[in-house]
Amino acid sequence: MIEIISSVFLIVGAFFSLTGAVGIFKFPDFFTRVHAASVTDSISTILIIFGLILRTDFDLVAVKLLFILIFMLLTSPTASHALAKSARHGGLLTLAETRSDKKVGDD
Amino acid sequence: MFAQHLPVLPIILPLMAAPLCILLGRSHLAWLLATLVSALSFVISVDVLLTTLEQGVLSYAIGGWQPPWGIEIRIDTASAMILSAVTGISTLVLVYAKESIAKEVDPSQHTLFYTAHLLCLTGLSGILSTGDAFNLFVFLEISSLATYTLVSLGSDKRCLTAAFRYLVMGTIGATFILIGVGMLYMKTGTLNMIDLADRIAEFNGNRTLKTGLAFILVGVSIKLALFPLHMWLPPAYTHAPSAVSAFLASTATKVAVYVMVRFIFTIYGAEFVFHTMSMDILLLALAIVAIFKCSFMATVQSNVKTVLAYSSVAQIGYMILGISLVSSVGLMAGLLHIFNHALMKGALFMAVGAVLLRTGSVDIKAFQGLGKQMPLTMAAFTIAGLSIIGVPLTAGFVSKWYLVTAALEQQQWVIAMLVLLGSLLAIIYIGRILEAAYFKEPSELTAGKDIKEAPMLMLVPMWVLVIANIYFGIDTSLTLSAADTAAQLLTQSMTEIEAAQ
Amino acid sequence: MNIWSTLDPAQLINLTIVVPLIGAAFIALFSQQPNLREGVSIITAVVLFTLVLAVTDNTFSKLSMETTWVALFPGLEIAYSVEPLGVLFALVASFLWIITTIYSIGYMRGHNEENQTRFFFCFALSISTVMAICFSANLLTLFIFYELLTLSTYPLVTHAGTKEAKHGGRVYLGVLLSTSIVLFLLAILGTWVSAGTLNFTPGGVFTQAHSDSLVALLLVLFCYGIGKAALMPFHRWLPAAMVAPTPASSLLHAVAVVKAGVFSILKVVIYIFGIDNLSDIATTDVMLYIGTATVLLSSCVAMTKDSLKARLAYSTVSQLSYIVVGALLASSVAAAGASLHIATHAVGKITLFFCAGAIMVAAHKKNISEMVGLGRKMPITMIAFAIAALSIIGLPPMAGTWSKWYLMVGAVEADKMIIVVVLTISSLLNVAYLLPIPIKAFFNTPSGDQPAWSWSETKEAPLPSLIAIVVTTTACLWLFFYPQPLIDLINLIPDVSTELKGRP
Amino acid sequence: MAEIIDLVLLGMLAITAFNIIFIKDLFTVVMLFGIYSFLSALIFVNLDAVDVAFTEAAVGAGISTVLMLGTLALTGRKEKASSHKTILPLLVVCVTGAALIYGTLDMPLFGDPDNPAHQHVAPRYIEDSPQEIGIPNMVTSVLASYRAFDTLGETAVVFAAAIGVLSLLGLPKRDRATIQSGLKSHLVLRVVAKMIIPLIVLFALYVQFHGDYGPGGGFQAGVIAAAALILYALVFGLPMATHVVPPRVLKALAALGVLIYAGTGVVSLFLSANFLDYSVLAEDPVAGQHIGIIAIELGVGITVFAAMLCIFYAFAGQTERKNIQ
Amino acid sequence: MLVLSATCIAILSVMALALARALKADTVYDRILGVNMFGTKTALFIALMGFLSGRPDFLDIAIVYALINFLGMIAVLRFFEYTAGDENQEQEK
Amino acid sequence: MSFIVDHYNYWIVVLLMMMGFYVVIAANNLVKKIVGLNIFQTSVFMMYISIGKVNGGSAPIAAEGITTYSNPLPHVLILTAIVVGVATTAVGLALVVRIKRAYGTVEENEFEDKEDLI
Amino acid sequence: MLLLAFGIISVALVLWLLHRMNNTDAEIQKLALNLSFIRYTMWLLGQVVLSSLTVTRLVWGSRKELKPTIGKLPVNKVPKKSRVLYANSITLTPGTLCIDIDNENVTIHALNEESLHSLKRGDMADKVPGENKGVS
Repeated sequence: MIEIISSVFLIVGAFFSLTGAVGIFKFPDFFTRVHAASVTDSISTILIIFGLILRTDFDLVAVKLLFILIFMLLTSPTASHALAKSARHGGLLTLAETRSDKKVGDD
Repeated sequence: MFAQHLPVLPIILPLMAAPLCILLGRSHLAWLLATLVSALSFVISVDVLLTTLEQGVLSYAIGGWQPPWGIEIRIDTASAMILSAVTGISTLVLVYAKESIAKEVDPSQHTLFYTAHLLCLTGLSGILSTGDAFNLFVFLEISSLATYTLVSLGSDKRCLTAAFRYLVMGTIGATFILIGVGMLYMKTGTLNMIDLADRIAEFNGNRTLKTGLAFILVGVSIKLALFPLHMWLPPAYTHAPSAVSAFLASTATKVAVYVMVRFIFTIYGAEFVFHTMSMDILLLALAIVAIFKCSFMATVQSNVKTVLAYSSVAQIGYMILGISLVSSVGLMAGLLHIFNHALMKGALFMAVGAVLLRTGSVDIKAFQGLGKQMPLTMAAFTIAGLSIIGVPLTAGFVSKWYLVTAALEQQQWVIAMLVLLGSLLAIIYIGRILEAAYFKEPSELTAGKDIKEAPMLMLVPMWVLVIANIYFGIDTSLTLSAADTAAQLLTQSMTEIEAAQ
Repeated sequence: MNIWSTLDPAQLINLTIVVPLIGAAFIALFSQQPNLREGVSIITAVVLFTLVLAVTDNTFSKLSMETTWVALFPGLEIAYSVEPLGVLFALVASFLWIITTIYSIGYMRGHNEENQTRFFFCFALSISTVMAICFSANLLTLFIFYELLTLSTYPLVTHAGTKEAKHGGRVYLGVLLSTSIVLFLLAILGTWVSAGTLNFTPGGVFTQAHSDSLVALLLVLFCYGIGKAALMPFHRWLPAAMVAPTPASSLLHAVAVVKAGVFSILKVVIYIFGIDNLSDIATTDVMLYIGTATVLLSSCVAMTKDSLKARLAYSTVSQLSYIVVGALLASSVAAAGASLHIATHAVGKITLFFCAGAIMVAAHKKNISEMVGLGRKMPITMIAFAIAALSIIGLPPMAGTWSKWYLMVGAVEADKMIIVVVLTISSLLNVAYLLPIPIKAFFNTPSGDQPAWSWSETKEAPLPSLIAIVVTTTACLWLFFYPQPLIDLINLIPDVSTELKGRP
Repeated sequence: MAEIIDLVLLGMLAITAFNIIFIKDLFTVVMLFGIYSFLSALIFVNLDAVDVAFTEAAVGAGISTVLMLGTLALTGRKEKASSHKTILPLLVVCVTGAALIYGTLDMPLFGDPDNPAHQHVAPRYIEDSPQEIGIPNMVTSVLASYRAFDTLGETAVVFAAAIGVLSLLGLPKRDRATIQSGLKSHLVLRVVAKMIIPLIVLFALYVQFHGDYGPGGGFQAGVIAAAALILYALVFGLPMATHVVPPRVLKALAALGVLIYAGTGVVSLFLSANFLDYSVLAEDPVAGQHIGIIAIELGVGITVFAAMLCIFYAFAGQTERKNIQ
Repeated sequence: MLVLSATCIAILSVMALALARALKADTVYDRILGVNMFGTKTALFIALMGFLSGRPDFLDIAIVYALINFLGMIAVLRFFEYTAGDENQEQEK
Repeated sequence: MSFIVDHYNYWIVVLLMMMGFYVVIAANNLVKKIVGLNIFQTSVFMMYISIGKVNGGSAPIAAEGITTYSNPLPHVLILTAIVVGVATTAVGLALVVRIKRAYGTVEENEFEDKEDLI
Repeated sequence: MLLLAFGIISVALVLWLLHRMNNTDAEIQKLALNLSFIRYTMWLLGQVVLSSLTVTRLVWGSRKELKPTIGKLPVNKVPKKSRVLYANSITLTPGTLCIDIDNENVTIHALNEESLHSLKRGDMADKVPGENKGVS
């Protein structure tokens, strides 16, 4: 039973992961790609790690997996954010801006 | 109490002294410690040399693990002989360095200089003592890293590019050696040299082992600056601080030659290298070209340190020539030349360093008229120079004598003649400098300057080497018996094969 | 005449080598007091000569004298042992050193040379090495001191310090060092490797077991390796070394350097190859003809030279080849002639050089064409010149007669008529290039286009020089009438004899 | 499965390396190098070399990349196009490669248990070391006991590198945050970094003390701890970092670590055993081995931590200086 | 086991895609994005491989991967803070 | 066929090594040289680790239920070699920084030109 | 026993190091691990799932739905100490990404305008835990 749940977690996680990878190719500009990468990163990590935890005997290995999960959940969005911020500061424009040459929604 | 531990001490003493130097902080304390430790290592290695002459090979199992499982320290006469030379030169160079680097190196880096020097010494002693092929690589890298540091301490900015080139070439060389050792391990499952030798014998003609040998030889050739892989050496020795040049020129490349000897004679066996692979012809050709090309290069340089650096490459050619003659006498001549060349190049670079200290230049023009202004330094230079040429009654003559004898024993008249012709080129490049020193008036570089004799701390080590040059040129019993024993030991397998045929 | 008889004979050898060294040390010490310095020089020279006389005495009484300094390699030492040929050379060298020293004092002072201390110092050093060469017991010792001789005379050659002198010095050093290192040392090593010994052994060290081609090769190597013998084409150093001050040239040409060269060849031929074996060696004839060619060619070159010293230099090249030819004729008589020629040529040539130097000092003339009429102002010098020239040519009653005679006899004995012819032609050439000089000096008057020179300023050379010239000239005559002691000495050399052997 | 993974990873490595040759933007080159290190570490894991993978990931992808980026910040990120020399290097490479391929022809089969390498020395390590040394991680046993001399040399190499970099670049002075630097505008980053740095240090210590039982040991622990402080320095600025761990202390620590290691060996000398023979450190030889290994791993850890951080400080000090100017 | 293998392959292909992105990117930031994604996926992959080979106690390596990946990202950002100034200066010149 | 399967690992590793080696000797930029050096060395490490692999083996950490372990010796060697590699890289990069400061460039041909002028 | 000792030493070391760091940069962050935090985490997890679904739809769907926008939100309502959490949460929620954060505003990038508007309604700000809500 647990095995099945775990398998589902893993497969769904892998699917999200793939989605993210396709996303970074398919999306039109950098900022949208960040969306694709960061969001799927989080969800696939959560799913896969949980899937793996279910396969352990809930011992030290599980603790380590949890540690990895927390670590990645902390760092991954932070990195994405920092990257986006850097890109913004570095003068990279969003698709919207390049398309219409005016800022949208700056109220 | 430590009697049975003596073989390991020349490695761990400098190794422990190096961090202590950093902890001491003060540069003159570091100097004192380094010199004392180096001198102690020297005494120990001479003792070890005498022991090996009496008892044969010394083996010491590190960590109490018997080889091939553990790492073995294995000192035979060849290692002990070169080890004595290295530690001895190191001691003298350290004594010399105090005054020398005071001018050439920034004061804040003096402690680091002594630390790096000790690390370099550790590496060299380790290479010479170890009986494990991979351990040899580790110590090679310790000494190399320390060497890059030492070279980069020079006062001219060109020392940086020289050190960088040295680093790149040295690392390629080390990696090649690593590849070769990997192939050896792959086929034999062991890293201990003696064990390797036993097991390689089964595989005569194996392609993996052949490739391994090729890579090891190329790697070592880079480290020992065999023509045409020598391009890193002249700039490195030219722009390094004089004390460093003196130390490296007389020890580092020689230790690499030792590594080559070790791999050829101990591990692979002369039969494999020279018979199956015919390496002797290649080495011979390269050695001859090295002697001529680099001696010639030495004659056209204006920077005296570059002259000596090219001369070093040429002299390495003589050593390789001795090895490639595939005979006990040839090997003995090569080993002898390693030892003797250390004495002469050390003295020459020290003299040049003294000139740099007093005149601020090492251009040949700076040497003009120095015969009168710095008589002792130039006298030392002269005698050491004569030794390089191979004038009788100096150490250089002894090794050349045996080299030519070895060539003639193999009926190689042409080679014998070429060796002697090479000495002529040495006469030219040393002669140019002597002529400037004794028969020319001071040039605009030094004219009007009040040039004093070099300070005592520099003169004493310089003259110790000069006297050693003369001593070992006249009383050859110690060096000859050591080199002979060493060569006999190394070529044992070869003679056995010959006897069997 | 042996004032050293209380001394252990073996110690004599050490003394002959060390005494000049001690002298050199004192010369260096007294560099500020010229009189003391030169006094030391003369005293040393005299002491040395007495020592060599003592050695000669012992040689005649067949006392063996040997000493070993150090063992360089197993079975190979720096060692000395006295044999007659070496004694002959030592006698000539030490005797002429006294004369040269006296002459130098006059010359150097008269010429106001600089660095006189260095000059006398190197002079003493080179004599020391010559002594070591004379008494060396093996090829290694010979080689070492051969090289030291080159090095210690180098400062003498470049004494003037001019660009020309440096160039000359470079050629001198270059030729001598390169031949000796590349060829001589190779030959020595070849001998060592094949024969297993380098000791001078009567009858030679090679046996039938040694391959002929090897021995033949070694002979060539020796002949050319001993560059001081100035065999063509390695003779270039000799004219180049003419830039040296005249006393140095005389030392180089008459006493030390060139004689060391031919002496070495003789010694190698006699004690390494063995005169009797010589004819079996394939290359002997080749070298012989190269020697004869050198004799002729250099005589021809000498004729074209206007500079007196250059002419003398080529004359030396030619005369040296006499000795080489004598050595290679494989005849005991020719070898004796060659040995004797060392002595006779030495006194003759040194006289010529002394005269040349005297002319330099007194009249400041270098070229022969300028010497017209000089004989009237410097009669003693020019008479001495004429006598010495006759000796070189080999006309009685001069010393040179005997050595040429034996050479000719030797050539006949060896059945080499062509050599006899060549020697005769060469003597004629000698006449052609030497005799015109005194003739011009005495009998010609300056022609119109010669720049007039004020004769009133020219007088005879300084007294010490004059004494030296007179002594050597006397020696030229003396050796014609009393050559017996030397001939006795030569007859002591193994395989060498002035008596004709019966044809085998 | 393992073979497939191996092949895919090798393929990716080849692609990465191939691109590195041609890309002129050095920044990209360095990032690709990071990827290369990651990939090779994956291969190491796949080939059962977990300790090696651990180290390669931490060192190759971590420290090396950071240092390279630091250098690029000072030297500029564009490689200039140059026309010179491509034929000769290509020739050399082809010859070398051909030689290697020639060598592979007689090589033992990949992964075959009957290979000589697995038959001679290694069996003893695998079969006896758990009893002889008393710890399950054979790599640690071999590294710290059988071949402890190699590891001593390795420590010396790290120390030598620190000495080299210090002599070339010098250490920054310890000053109390006079200049604001670091990623100060990245508020999020600062907070997150603050949260995870203690975790990393804790992890490093775990690796240090758990090295006998699992992958890891002094070296990896040292690198990870250094990485924690490097992270701190990157986010909060070098002055802050030097305040937390002063450079002079680091220099002394680097020296101290080497001394601890070699000192352990000397202690066994005094207990009349061979150099680095730990059996005499306790009554029971196995316990002695364990004590010895802990001691030397500590030495390695300290030296590596201090040396790596020292090296980073030296580079960062240079970039800071450039920024001030 | 099959699921694990499948997941492994999926993650592997994600890594390949990320690598492709890093190699072929419009802007530097895209490149970094690819590298970052590659790093996180590698960490996951290691965790999976541990389970696949039946020795899950090698998760430490995955932790190191995650850590080093983050460190690398920060270093890259820091690098941009420095070089941004440089490029502006160059443009001014 | 089996020959290829048994050696492919080594061959690709050789290919990688040579790519790294090419970068070292052909690159003009010093930083790139160092990168190349690292790639070269890392590939050599892979060769070593390949030697140590035993089919069906497991990581050499003793655990219950596992009988075959891969060879730990190459792992130990390579641990050391990696450290050596990073040490060299650090010193090399430090040299690059200094060269940049002294010459203003890190392109080999450019500072060679400048050296000629000195 | 030994391991335990090492564990204690480790923890002590880390605490000491942390102490040093805190002394120097004085940016003390305290997050209470209380009920609201857990509740928040659960909510966030839900958001993450939602957001990934959004992205997945966009990835596999047509590109026409993609209308990226950028905008600013005032943050003075959110306590200073929770802003980081706030920013990270924005990133994790569907279709939005926090690009920049300063004293007054967060800059937000959204995949479509709808997401941005839902953020502007401000329910996120209420959910972020922290003391003294509304006080800047």
